[in-house]
Amino acid sequence: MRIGVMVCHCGNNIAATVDCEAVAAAAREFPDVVYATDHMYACSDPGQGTIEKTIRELKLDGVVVASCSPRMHEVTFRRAVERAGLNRYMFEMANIREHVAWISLDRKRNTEKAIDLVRMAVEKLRYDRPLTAKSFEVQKRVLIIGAGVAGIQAALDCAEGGLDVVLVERKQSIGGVMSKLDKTFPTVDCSVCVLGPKMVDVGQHPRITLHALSEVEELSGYVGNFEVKIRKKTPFVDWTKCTGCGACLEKCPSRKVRDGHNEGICTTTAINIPFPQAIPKRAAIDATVCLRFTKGKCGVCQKICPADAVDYDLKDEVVTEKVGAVIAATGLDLFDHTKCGEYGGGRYPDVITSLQYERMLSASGPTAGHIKRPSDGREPKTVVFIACVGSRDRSVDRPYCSNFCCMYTAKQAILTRDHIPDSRAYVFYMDIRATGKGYEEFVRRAQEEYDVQYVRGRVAQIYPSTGPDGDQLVVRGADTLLGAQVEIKADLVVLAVGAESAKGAGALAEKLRISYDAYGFFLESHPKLRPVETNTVGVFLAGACQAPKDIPASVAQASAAAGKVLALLSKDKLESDPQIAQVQTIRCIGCGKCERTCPFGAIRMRELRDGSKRAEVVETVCQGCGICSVTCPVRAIQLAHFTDSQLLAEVNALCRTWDENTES
Amino acid sequence: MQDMGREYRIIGFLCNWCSYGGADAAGVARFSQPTELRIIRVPCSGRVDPMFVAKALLSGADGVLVSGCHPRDCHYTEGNLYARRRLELLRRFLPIIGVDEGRFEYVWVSASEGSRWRDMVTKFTDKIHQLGPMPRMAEAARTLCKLEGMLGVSSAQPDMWRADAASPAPRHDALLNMDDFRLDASKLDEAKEVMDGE
Amino acid sequence: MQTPPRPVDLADDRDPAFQAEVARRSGQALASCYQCGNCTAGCVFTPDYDIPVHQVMRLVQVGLRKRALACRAIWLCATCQACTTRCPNNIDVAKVMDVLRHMARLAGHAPEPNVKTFTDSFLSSVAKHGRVFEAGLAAVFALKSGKPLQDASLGLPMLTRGKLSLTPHEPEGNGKAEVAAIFSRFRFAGQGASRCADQGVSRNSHDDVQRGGKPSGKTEDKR
Amino acid sequence: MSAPAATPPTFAYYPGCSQTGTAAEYDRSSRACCAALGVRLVDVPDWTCCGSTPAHTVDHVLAGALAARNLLQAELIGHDRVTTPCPSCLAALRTASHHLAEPEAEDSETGLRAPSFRTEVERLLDRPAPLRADAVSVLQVLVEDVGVEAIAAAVKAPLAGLRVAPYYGCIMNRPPGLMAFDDPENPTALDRLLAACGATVVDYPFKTECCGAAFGMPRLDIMQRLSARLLGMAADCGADAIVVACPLCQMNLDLRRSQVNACAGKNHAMPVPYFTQLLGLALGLPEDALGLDKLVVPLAPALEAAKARAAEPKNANGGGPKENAPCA
Ligand SMILES: Cc1cc2nc3c(=O)[nH]c(=O)nc-3n(C[C@H](O)[C@H](O)[C@H](O)COP(=O)(O)OP(=O)(O)OC[C@H]3O[C@@H](n4cnc5c(N)ncnc54)[C@H](O)[C@@H]3O)c2cc1C
Ligand SMILES: Cc1cc2nc3c(=O)[nH]c(=O)nc-3n(C[C@H](O)[C@H](O)[C@H](O)COP(=O)(O)OP(=O)(O)OC[C@H]3O[C@@H](n4cnc5c(N)ncnc54)[C@H](O)[C@@H]3O)c2cc1C
Ligand code: SF4
Ligand code: SF4
Ligand code: SF4
Ligand code: SF4
Ligand code: SF4
Ligand code: SF4
Ligand code: SF4
Ligand code: SF4
Repeated sequence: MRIGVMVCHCGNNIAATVDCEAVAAAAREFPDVVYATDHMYACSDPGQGTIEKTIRELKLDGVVVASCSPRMHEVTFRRAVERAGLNRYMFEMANIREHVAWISLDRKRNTEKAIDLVRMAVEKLRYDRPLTAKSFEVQKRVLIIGAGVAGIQAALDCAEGGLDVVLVERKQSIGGVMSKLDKTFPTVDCSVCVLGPKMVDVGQHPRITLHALSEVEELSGYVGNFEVKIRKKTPFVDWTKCTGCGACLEKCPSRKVRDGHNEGICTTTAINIPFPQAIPKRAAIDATVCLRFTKGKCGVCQKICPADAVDYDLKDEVVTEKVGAVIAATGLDLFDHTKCGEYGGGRYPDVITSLQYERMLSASGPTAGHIKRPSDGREPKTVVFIACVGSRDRSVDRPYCSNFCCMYTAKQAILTRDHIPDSRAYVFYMDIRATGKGYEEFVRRAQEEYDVQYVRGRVAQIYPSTGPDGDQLVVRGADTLLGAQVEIKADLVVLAVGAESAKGAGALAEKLRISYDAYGFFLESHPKLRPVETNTVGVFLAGACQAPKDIPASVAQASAAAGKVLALLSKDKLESDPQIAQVQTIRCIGCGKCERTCPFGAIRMRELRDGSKRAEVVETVCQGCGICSVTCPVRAIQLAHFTDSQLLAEVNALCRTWDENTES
Repeated sequence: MQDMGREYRIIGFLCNWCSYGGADAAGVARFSQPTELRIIRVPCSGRVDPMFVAKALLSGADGVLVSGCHPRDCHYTEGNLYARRRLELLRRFLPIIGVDEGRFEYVWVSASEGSRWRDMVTKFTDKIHQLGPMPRMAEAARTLCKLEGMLGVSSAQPDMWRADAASPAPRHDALLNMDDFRLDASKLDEAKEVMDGE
Repeated sequence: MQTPPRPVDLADDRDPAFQAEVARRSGQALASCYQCGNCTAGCVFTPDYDIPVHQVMRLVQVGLRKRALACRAIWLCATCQACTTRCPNNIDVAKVMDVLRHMARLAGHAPEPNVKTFTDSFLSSVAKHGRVFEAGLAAVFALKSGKPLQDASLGLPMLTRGKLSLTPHEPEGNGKAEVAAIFSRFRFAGQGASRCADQGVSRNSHDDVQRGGKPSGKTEDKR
Repeated sequence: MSAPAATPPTFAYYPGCSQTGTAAEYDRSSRACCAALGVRLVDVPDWTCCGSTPAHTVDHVLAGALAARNLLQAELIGHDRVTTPCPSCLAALRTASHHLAEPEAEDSETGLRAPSFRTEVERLLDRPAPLRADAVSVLQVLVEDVGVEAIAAAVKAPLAGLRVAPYYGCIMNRPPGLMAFDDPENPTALDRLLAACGATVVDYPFKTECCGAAFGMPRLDIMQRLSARLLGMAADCGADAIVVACPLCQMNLDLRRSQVNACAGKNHAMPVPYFTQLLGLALGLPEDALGLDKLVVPLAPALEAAKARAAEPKNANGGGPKENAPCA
């Protein structure tokens, strides 16, 4: 075998703490290595060119590149190797950047370690063999989970691109947070005016199947051929009959139900259509508060419904759909401010959340766009906004910045001054994060044109004032620029509560087999280069489910994800990864252990003519985990590219040198 | 922090999806770490054969660390649970072949947990430093031969696919076949306890 | 002679060892303070401070030792724990204030002499009697602070309600001697001990205590 | 009436220095209430000063040793749980016990193991430091070990009509990591206990604001300013009395009332009883067991006014903290 080795400097990234020339020199001594060199940037054009040229000129059978993480550039180099006529699996990488150069400054030890890693890669490569991918049919349909603005945008883009879309939304209507907003920064245009038409498009698009009030129960399969089970929760109303006329809402006697769409600032009925622009505009009964379900009496809605749509016996339904790709767009939830005892912990009615304030500002909201104090309905003259509530706060385990609250606070302060011209608006902030296009200008307008008072400091405490203005709240904070403690008597306090991942995001991620961070936000495949992909091929991300983002960023990512899905499913067939399990039939004793162990059901038992059995791998189903290899008592099933021999070769490569070192 | 004297010989088997990414993240964040650990990338911690670990320890490694995805966060759904079951049994088995069980550790690190990886490596390396070098056992070579015989491969033997794999070498002596332990109900309960503990 | 005013030189005026020392003594991650001002906002003593708490934290971060140790604020902090309870970075701010006070003593600062006198009088009362002898403490403090009449009006109501005991309630057993021994070991501890810097404080601060605590028995009884 | 439990809850009792003098009534009423509610108190033998605030402002090891000696005294008579009425003693004892449990730390600079807090404390004590003993407040014992329901059941003379502002003081619940009792921002233990006694509890926003603590002597001006705020807020809330759980708060708000009033230019005449005194009254204990005569601002007028108010049919809602009602 003829092996070539290239050691990358990565500019100074590696070369600063690893002697790359020495590594290359050492590699020349390894068995089968006929050529070794170092290069400033292996992944650059000249770098790749050198690799290709060397393969051709020296007739190499395999190549090792010692550089960054294979998670970064493995694909790049495999392509280069392939261009030079080698099989792309005759290539190994040694990670001497992330795992060596960047974690220690000890040049001597780093160099030794790099040499070891290259030795391991060479030894493994000596057992590599060419692999070829098989191709398989794909489902030209996409599953989109969550129908906020991101899910809606992705659904429309995919549908326009010619894909069938299965859109799953757990609430009764699509729209997400954006459907609750009044105006949006930085343009201050009406949120529903922008979103509404898109929602209607979703409702009417022939390629989009909408499952509202539904959740994904199970996802199986693999890229190109997923199968998803969707639980459709029963609305106790036959949606094929309901016309959304609203007659039932008028008459329902259970009227004290917390209105989720209005963030609890008003009440609604047990049978309900969340808002006039809802899609689908259908009624649903909340059985936990409906008198018929809780007390066994009533039944008014059934009597009143002109379409005869109410059916108390309707049950949940589980439907199965086949799709080729998945986009997760489950968005965000908000920090629960009742955890903040210093801000009243929910005890003061006039301390509200930013989203409650949006509902109040909204002309279609419960106060018809009039700002009123929840305690007494009075119009507030002094409104205090507090930024970073439940964000950038380690004491509540929310160390991250929620990204858009600075901006919506500026927006809400402006709108406050618009709605009540003789009002005063104060914003307590730590830093203003206004990095989008036109954002900084927007915040400056709030300060300069709208005379919003920005106070740099956190608020330590809110308490009710007593005495003559006894119905106000005293906000006690700091103005760190003044170096002083400050107090303001406020009529209304609005908390810019931080963003959290959607409830149940972690559980969903587990179903989708994607990773999520400590806060439940889904993990992208690479933070810079693969921001919409996940590590599970065929599953993509859009919107605030990946990290808190505002509408423009959510929509951009949604369109990007749609583009990725369209590209993926534009082919009629996909190539499967050939790094899968293979059975060496002659060794197999037909015990069936691998079949029972494989988590994907990728192994079948095949009967031979003599009646004995042998295992067989279904290539398109096998995911390449290698669990079966370890299970097999005779090691008859091996994972290509990660065979026992290859992994042991790596172990041996290390142990042998150690032996030499200690014995010398 | 580091004993500047000798370098210890530590092997890490890391799952490609989680821990390998976590180790990358630790590098990207420039978290300084002990240098001894050499990482072998595997697709899933479920791919780690207890045999690899035993082999590494008997061939001169001072410690072996296996790191996979958090429970329920496995890229392959449940590979890490298989791994846990097998490796937990391996841990109990190690003293039988004369290896201090402290030389082997199994941990969870996700791709976003660079600092957790740093802590894990540092802690494990410290532990190995405390245990000192792996004693060279007279028995080791013999045990090793036996193990290799059972596996049907040895470092000297070429790839089983290419070689004359005509002679199936069933491992009658299933000393290391951890799955067979599952037949033993008492052990199974023990293993379950271990799993539920997390 | 006064040096002419000039900007803070962030390289030369900075004492990085100061931040490290405060961090070590307090066990707090001082670099994580992002100057939100929550501590200042919640501290009821802020109006009395010459430097608000968050700026004290900043002085430590920057390493401006003299300014941090010479300020009055660290003597006026009552350890009410409001700041510690609310710091979004989980910094035990009250402990940092405590540690700065220890270091200020060591450096010989006492910009609030009465506070120091009170503390010293209190501890010498404990050292002497095993428990605080309130009447004696009041008397000693009144004398040393130079405000002998400040609390004179409280004497009568206390006496009539039996709240003022003119003799110390000393522990019944060996306690008094043990406490005295704790104080004397505190004073002489340090030789060969490893936390030498702390021992330095200990020795010095104890000297303060001792100095404050040598009233004649007469003064103590006369109030 | 709560029948004494089979084995009555028993605690080592650490009175604290103030309770032998300026706060003698707190000591007396605490003992009386505990006895009445079946809590057995065994005095920590030969107890000495816990060090209080002055000790920790000088040195943490000194403070630790002074407190640890008392925990040790309790442990030596076989008690791990020490109870004390005074929050300042509580903080000192809990801090010591907390730090004594810490392992040796490594010095990040030198890499050497620094002696643990325990080692250093033991050097000052010249004895082994206590191993387990920890402290809880009498308030916590009454609310958690006896329980509010049991207290309510034992009440014989409800304080109907008495409007009280519960004032916890700054360190009864803070810092939460150390005190591990109740909510640090809006504690309710005292509220619940007083409601069980039949009093009307007002929503008092300054439950945990500092009163000026020990600054009465060295910086009278600061103490005056802060205590005046507390009195003013209680008056604005319509309280008849501020109920306290700390001898220092009581001294500032009651004994030093003339000084505070003089500074504020007010004439607040609101009594400031210890919660154990009110609890004792509700339990029907004799006044002299509670030391009511030791209060500078007398309690009787407030009690009388409350009685009159309770007699009016309208105001019979004697109980439970008010919810959500901004005080007016
Ligand atoms: C008070 C406030 C004001 C704001 N103002 C502005 C502004 O002015 N301008 C701006 O650009 N941005 C603003 N934002 C940010 C904006 O709301 C978000 O950027 C945007 O809503 C993110 O869209 P999304 O689709 O990713 O998530 P979401 O809007 O949260 O939508 C997610 C959807 O997924 C559904 N879902 C969740 N989990 C599941 C599941 N498991 N199964 C099925 N469905 C699920 C949810 O029900 C929801 O419908 C504001 C945010 C707040 C809180
Ligand atoms: C000092 C600095 C540090 C940074 N650090 C980071 C960092 O650490 N992390 C990070 O995420 N981002 C960082 N950035 C930002 C990052 O550089 C940009 O986000 C990124 O480069 C944008 O990529 P682009 O392709 O959009 O634009 P560019 O990189 O600007 O590429 C545009 C290309 O178009 C070519 N071009 C322009 N006009 C024409 C024309 N008329 N016809 C043909 N070609 C044309 C240009 O020559 C150029 O090659 C940093 C930026 C700066 C300035
Ligand atoms: S359920 Fe009936 S009454 Fe209600 S909205 Fe639908 S059609 Fe109208
Ligand atoms: S049956 Fe339920 S939903 Fe229908 S009207 Fe009655 S209470 Fe409302
Ligand atoms: S966006 Fe602004 S308000 Fe929101 S968390 Fe970040 S800094 Fe705080
Ligand atoms: S312009 Fe750059 S440096 Fe300034 S605030 Fe914006 S992102 Fe930060
Ligand atoms: S590698 Fe084996 S266990 Fe894993 S999916 Fe393929 S056949 Fe199944
Ligand atoms: S486990 Fe091995 S021997 Fe058994 S059926 Fe599978 S491949 Fe054959
Ligand atoms: S509260 Fe904490 S983070 Fe904020 S300024 Fe004070 S010490 Fe710094
Ligand atoms: S502990 Fe000191 S600094 Fe902190 S709030 Fe209380 S008095 Fe202020």
